[in-house]
Amino acid sequence: MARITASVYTSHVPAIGAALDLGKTHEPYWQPVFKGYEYSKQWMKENKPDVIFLVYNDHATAFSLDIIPTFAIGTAAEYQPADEGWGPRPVPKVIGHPELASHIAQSVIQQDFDLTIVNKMDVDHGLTVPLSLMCGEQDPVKGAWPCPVIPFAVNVVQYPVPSGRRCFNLGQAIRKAVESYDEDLKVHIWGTGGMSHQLQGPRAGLINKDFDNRFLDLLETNPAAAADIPHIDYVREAGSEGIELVMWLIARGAMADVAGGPLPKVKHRFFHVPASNTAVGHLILEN
Amino acid sequence: MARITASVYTSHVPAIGAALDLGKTHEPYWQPVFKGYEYSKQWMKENKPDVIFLVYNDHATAFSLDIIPTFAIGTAAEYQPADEGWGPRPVPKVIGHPELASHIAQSVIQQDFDLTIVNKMDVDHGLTVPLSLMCGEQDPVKGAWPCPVIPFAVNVVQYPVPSGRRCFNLGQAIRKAVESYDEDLKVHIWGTGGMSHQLQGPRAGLINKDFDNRFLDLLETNPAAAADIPHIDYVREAGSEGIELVMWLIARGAMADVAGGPLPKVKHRFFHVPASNTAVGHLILEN
Amino acid sequence: MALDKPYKDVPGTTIFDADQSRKGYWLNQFCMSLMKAENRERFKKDERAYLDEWAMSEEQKQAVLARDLNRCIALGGNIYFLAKIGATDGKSFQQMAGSMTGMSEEEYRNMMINGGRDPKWGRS
Amino acid sequence: MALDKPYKDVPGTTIFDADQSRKGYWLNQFCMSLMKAENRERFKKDERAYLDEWAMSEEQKQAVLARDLNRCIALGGNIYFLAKIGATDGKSFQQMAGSMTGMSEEEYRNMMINGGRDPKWGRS
Ligand SMILES: [Fe+3]
Ligand SMILES: [Fe+3]
Repeated sequence: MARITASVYTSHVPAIGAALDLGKTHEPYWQPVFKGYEYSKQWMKENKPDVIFLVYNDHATAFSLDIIPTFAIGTAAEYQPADEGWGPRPVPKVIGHPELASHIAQSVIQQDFDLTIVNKMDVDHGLTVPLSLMCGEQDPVKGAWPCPVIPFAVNVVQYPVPSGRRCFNLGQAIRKAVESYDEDLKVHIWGTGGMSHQLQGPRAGLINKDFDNRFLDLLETNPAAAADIPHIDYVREAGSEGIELVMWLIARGAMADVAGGPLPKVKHRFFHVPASNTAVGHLILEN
Repeated sequence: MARITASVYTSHVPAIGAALDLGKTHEPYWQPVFKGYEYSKQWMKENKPDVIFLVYNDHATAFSLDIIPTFAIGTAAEYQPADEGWGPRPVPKVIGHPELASHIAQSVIQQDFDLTIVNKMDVDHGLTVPLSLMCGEQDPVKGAWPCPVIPFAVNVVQYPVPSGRRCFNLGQAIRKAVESYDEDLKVHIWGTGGMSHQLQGPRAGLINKDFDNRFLDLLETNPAAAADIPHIDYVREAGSEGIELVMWLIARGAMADVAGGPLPKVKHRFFHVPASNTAVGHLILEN
Repeated sequence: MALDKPYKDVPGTTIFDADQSRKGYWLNQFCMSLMKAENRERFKKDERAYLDEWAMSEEQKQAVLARDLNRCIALGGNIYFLAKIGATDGKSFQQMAGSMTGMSEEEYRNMMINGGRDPKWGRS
Repeated sequence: MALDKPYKDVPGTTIFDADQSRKGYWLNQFCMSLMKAENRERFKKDERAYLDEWAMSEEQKQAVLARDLNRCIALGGNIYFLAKIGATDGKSFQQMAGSMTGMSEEEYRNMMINGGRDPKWGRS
């Protein structure tokens, strides 16, 4: 049977993608950010998954105001990096896993999560920046990501976004779905976005290290408490775009301890301010 | 405050639309069908709602395989009748109610239903045939439907469709949402599709009067029992397309008795076989 | 264990699930294209040439050319998508549904007028 | 009672909810169009003419021409949509965000390097 072996949490700041793509990784501004992912790249090589279930949000890229799914799961064979206005990132296309994705969709819908199934979409920095951070730079044509990826997009753009509790429960449903898949697959689940940041208005640039580090603490040992944080607290404490952190709760809800198993092992934790407008947080948990 | 004053249930057979549009309503084949809606048209005039919340399914019209929302709510200002391959039906465009629709979306998402919000879509026979049946024929240009309509599309095309229980619970969430809207509005909720029919394979043409009439009985007095019918029973007993009946449970779940009020008044009930491939069922319940 | 799929054993019936959807993706997307009048015209003018614009299997193309809806469904087609072919041909939903039953158009129509197919059909 | 909207009282912050989304529909859809290289070219060539192709209010068009992002947001714009204008101008997200704060680009950048804006900012 398939099983979730680890979860990864990371910010997906677009400027990190730009720094990678424009060869700025050795600038003093960016060095501490990429240093925080040195361990992670090694860990990825030593713990190569068969599939990554990658929770992210679309930033008005694949989904305009014409259609806004709360939860969208990609069941396509492949996805192209999107042109977000600066031209597409020079990274490999993303290969999907239609069979496992469809299986998860079917199982999770039958567990009363009202997913939207998507077979055609481009993927933006929300999905590709975490892949670059964790897998290192790849040639867009000759290179490839290490394994298939199932994109799972969460609406955090137009309010109301799903609650942290809903996301945490969804993670549990995803774990059940993965474990009911016959093939023997090691699956990673990644939660991306955050940490504290605000991109709009006179309050832009807000950072809250205390909130972020408390959130990381809770994620390690008491995710149910993190799931209880109401939307308004993210806005007030972590900035209007800090709400992206609810996506981390989907990944966290899929870990074994939530279903009565032992606490996950903390393999890596990293926090740095700033990358562009954002506090970068990163955590690797193993079942 | 807004409130749900009545619910309407009706099949939405495309051939009924064609019969109306091609002036066949007085043919002996069609007369009994339209006779069953004589009362309803009068009732609509005497009980004109301010808004109709119209639950239907898209039949591979607005939604291709590119994107399949389980539940999609229309928050647009208007919707055009779709060209389903025969040319668009000659009926008026559908005027939306963006304010109430957005309010319901916001409330229902916060009650843990993972809606997809849609601002651009054409509406097919699933939505326009019930309007024609209940409101009578309207000139496509000079005519108009009697009030704004909120389209609510349910995936019943690609399995898994939402369970009857999920739909019934959703109806309850919609009732709460409507009742938290400040403006004084009389809202109808309509559930459409069904009854028994199968449009595919050697078993096409299946009709099950007993199942259908039992379903109508349950809908009147014991909707919670109807909500317990599993998907496979619809397929086996009511034909592969009979699964559309789960949409009736959304409308039924929004009635007052489900929240502890008195049973609704049965204003009208009608059943006829056939319209094209389908058993036509129709019910009007008042709170 | 894999997901339970009890709908696999219903006689004369193919449930359009994710597996079917994946198989029939391009067949169904071709059908969707027929919702535009200009595409219906182009298809009618040269069916084969129009079909060759789509990443469909040769089997799927042959099934469309033959208007063999049962075959189309076996190859991943869904009836609501396939209905766009019938609409292009000027056929009604009843003609399409009937064509899959092995009955003549009149036989099927009469069966429906007489109350439709018995729900016990095909059961043991 | 209406829905509770506690996010209305957060200083210097506009939450993009259904009301804002309705107000900003065409402004945001215009922004989406800038994801295509040929549209970015056409917009750069004659901004006013390109804007006039969209059902935006004059106020919205003026706010775009002035690159007044705060004004755009007040008129229903959302930052992820508006970012497409910045991308077309070759601006980074940091330049865009900074432009809304009344700070110079350097001041904003330094504030971020020094740990960002205090979360207690604007609170009583
Ligand atoms: Fe983001
Ligand atoms: Fe239908």
